Amino acid sequence: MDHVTDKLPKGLSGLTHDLGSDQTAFKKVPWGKAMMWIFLLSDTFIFSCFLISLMTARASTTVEWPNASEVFGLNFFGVEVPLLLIAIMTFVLITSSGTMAIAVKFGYEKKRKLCAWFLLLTAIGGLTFVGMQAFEWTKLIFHEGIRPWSNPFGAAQFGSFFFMVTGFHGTHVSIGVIFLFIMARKTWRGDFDTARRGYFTSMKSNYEAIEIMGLYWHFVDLVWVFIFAFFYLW
Amino acid sequence: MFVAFILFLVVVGTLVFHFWSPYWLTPVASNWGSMDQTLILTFWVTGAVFMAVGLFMVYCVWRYRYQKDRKAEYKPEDKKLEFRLTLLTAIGVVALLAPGLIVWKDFVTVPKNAVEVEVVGYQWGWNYRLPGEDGILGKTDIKNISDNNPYGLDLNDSNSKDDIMVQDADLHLQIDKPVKLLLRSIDALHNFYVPEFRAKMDMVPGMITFYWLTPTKTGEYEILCAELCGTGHYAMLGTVLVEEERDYSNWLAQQITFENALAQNRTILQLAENKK
Amino acid sequence: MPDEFGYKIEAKVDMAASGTSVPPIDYVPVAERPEQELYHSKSWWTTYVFSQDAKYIGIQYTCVATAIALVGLTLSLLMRIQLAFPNLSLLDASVYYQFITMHGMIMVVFFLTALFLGGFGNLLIPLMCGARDMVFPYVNMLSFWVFVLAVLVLVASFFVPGGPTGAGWTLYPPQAITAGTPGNLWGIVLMLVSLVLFVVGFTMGGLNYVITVLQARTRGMTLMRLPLSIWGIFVATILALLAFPALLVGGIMLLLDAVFGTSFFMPASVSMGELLQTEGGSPILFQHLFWFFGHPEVYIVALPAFGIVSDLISVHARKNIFGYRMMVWALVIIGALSFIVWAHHMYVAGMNPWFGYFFATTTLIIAVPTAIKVYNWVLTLWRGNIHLTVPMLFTLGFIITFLNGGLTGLFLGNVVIDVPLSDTYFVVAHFHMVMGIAPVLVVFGAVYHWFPLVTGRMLDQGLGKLHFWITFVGAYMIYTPMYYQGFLGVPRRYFEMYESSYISTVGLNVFITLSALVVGLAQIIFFYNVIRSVLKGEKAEKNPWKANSLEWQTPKMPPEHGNWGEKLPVVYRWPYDFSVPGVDKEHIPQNVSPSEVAGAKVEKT
Amino acid sequence: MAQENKQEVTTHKIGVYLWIWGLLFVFSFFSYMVDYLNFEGLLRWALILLFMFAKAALIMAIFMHLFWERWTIVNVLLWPMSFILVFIGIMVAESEYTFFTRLFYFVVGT
Repeated sequence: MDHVTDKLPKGLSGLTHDLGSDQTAFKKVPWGKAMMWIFLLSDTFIFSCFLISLMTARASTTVEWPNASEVFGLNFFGVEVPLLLIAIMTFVLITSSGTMAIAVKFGYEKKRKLCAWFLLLTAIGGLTFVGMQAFEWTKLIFHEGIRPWSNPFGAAQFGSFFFMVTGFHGTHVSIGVIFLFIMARKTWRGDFDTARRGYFTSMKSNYEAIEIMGLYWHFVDLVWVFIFAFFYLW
Repeated sequence: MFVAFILFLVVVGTLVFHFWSPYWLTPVASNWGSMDQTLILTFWVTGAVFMAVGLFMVYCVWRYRYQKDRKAEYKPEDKKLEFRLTLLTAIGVVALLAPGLIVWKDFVTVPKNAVEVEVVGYQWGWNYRLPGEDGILGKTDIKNISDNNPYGLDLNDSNSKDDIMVQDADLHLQIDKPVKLLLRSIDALHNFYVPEFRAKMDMVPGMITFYWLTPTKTGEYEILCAELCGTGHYAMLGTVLVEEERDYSNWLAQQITFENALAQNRTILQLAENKK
Repeated sequence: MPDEFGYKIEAKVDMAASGTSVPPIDYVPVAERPEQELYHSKSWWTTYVFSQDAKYIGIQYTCVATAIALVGLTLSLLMRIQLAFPNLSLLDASVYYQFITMHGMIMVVFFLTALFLGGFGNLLIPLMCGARDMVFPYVNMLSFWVFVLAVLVLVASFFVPGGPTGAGWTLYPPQAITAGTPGNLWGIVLMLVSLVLFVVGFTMGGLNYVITVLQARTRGMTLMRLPLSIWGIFVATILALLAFPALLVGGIMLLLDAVFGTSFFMPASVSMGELLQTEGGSPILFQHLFWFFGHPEVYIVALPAFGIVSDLISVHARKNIFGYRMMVWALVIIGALSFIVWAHHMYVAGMNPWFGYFFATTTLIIAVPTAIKVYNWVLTLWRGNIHLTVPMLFTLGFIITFLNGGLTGLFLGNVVIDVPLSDTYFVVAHFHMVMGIAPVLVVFGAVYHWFPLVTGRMLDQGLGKLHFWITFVGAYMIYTPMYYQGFLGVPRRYFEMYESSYISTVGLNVFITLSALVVGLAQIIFFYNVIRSVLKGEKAEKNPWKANSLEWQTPKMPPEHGNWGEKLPVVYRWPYDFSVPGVDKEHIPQNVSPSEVAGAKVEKT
Repeated sequence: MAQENKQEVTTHKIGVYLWIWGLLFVFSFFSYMVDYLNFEGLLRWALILLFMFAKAALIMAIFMHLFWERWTIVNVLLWPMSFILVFIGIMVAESEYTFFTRLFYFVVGT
């Protein structure tokens, strides 16, 4: 069967060939991965709508918009450093994305234990991120007096969008962390090597699951890139 | 046979209903007769397409109804025919769109000599405000609204002093004088709609929308709210009276300005003092 | 190289070359992936309730959607009675607005979307693509149950204090969540929660439909050999996956406004004489989000109907669909354009006036591919051999209705004509014609067509014809007069029918209501027919309509779990080989190899 | 079966990931510095968007393996983004319109 997929034309002629062919439109892409990609496409529209709403609210309000880099500043040994916590959170999330990419690589190479370790690392990175976000929320709510419906710094929508957008992203991260732990356990137990059947779906486990997990996790990182630019840096 | 006949009746019946029934556009009472012309152009073009395609279908149903020994034609596509139909449709669409866009340009371009009139929508009724002698409407803020200041006028804005308040569902307009209606809502969405004027626009709380028109016929016209605004939506009615200049001036002379209203009402002055 | 089924295989990679001409020998493409592992249920619960078989899920979706549609239908009849006979005082204003809202939302989202994509999608996609099941049966099952939950939450809003929301199905803030609207406390919250659940449930199903079409077709089944039904459902599903996010986001933000008092859509405003604590939000933003979902939603309902009609018309006219390629491209182009026309619902919403030019232009451009579809349906009848079966009657009814509703769309898309007509009964008539009656006629046609496939029995044709004539002519008589009410300027969403000072529409109004009652009651014929036929209908022969598409070619009818028995079918041709010259058989199913019909002078495979 | 022929395509030297990882750090640091050094106006926006898209492109191309995927999936994923672009463009114009009517009638006055 190898010769079929190897000789596929590449580039633009590959595009027309794939769409004109039978059976699959995405050659060599397993079902689960295709599904995750399409889901992420849909999810992209969700986050885009959130960010477009943020842009509209911000550009159409006549009340002053709070300066994010001051609001999210952190007092670090007596020095006010703007956006420090956010910067650290960004680094943590990128790090976890890196470990995830490596976990996927080991998954393909069927290095069971290495893969599990890196998945665990990724999960811990995600957990750290969520923890820092929780810290940030409590700080804003209890020390800065920011509420979803109002805040002392300016436009009420600032707080509304902050809690909604980071909350929605944080939910994505949390769900990801839960699945990362599950994946790490499954990998460690060797489910993917023995094709053990899933508890709910009763379908055979497969290392593809790790790559699908990876896609989701990188997407969460990707969204953060945009939130970082549009919410914190604007 | 039966099927084709009934379908034929349905298609032709649509046309018959149009001519037979008395229901049609109300006589236009503003400068937006051009909207009617565009509408009627579209009506006849689309009507012709409806008749043509409908009758063609009926013909096919009758002519090619099932016969045991007939074999249908095998013809997957006909590039030339498809191209022609596409082109024809495209031309038709352009012919409908172009006049529409030209009229739309008129609609969004307010003439310089238009008088501003503010319409305030609330749940569920209408108020109006005229700019007074200076021709400028004072600025407003929802937060200023109180029993004494139902419009939420800014007491510190000198333009608002001579604004004429019409706290009544009736609006008087002078014939042949272009007006720019500034639409403001204090609670929900509303829509200031007078069927005979043709034009309409939503009133959105938190911003001001507008449209303009020139009344061309004297008379009384009903104002309707055309955007669902709550339980009383259907009862949010009013009247526009289009009058000759003399009648209009008489009416205008009876209205009170914001300053007069202030003088009559001490409490509101007190409020203004406190605010300073 | 023999494959796992022992087919004769010619390993030939470049398919493009063989696409246009008939290869001399039966060419079977190489299988690209292993057989789908089937889920087998073990208990009664997992067989009939939590079923993972797409066919069952499709039937479950259809039943739930139909049940909720009956609620929607009843609401509409009650509203019509109130409008025509106000003296009866059947409803009061707030109840009327609640009914309007629930009727709209139920019919658009919970009935038509769920029925076409969840119902027909599940039933037809695996069968027509030649798959054994959807690609993720478990997720598919979850999708249905989340949908059920969404429906239950929606229905629950009838029983909470204050009743369901009366904000209109568009749910425009601020009034959706302020005191002047019925159901502004519990009703709107339940409505939004229900919508969010629907989106979540739908996404699970939608991913299944898309991936099954893209990645799980059988051998030989290229995209350009798919029946147009599948194309319609497929494009609609993609639209849904990209459009529902906007609804989800708008819904979440409105929910936060309602529950937490945030000001996303709430400007400083007054409610019942009290100044609200909100400030700076933009109601128009919600409208943009809503219609960024709402316009594609129209096509989510319409495109599957387009597709199914194309198949019905071809099968029952015994003629290939005219201009298949054009039909496919038209579906795709309509789908793509539907994302950049949304603000034509907002011409008089107070948005930036310059948008009128952009959105009027894009909107009228959609008319071109849509018109082509209509031409092609009618041209399919030309020189056909038309069996006036019940599905065909519904198809003909659809064409008239859609033509009528589609052409009146040109009025509303053209920005200046929309100014006098928007928010009048013209709009009501237009959208009911184009996305109410037209798709429902297709639903009926499809039910009459595929009923034997599901139950193995035929529906009664006589009752079907009676049902068709009352429904079609009656519906036409409901909505055609409404256009004229719209011309007069009668506004929609009025609890009391506004009377023009020039011409009274009272008579017309009573006429409309009487037609509506007749049409509403006529549906009893349909349900009687269905129930009677399920129990003791005439047994259907295999492939009773002599169709070509794969769903009729299963070894057993109704198809069993796994659909295809031992071997998956191999597809050699498009599904429209009717009356092929040089062949005695009137129709050639998709899985008939070229060598079996050697004499065929086929122009297209 | 599916794994075997994928192995050669999607398995890469670990160095690739470490490189990208490093680059993401650097870009993040740069975009942070844009804020820290208080760049304003067009320059700020140009830089923020530049780094944002650079990071997004790296994550999608390398971490999410799009660089090694076939064109079909890349096109299917990226073309729908044009709807988002239209939406953004329209909403920019819309919010400016709203802003100016508010400014004009409620804040500054005519």
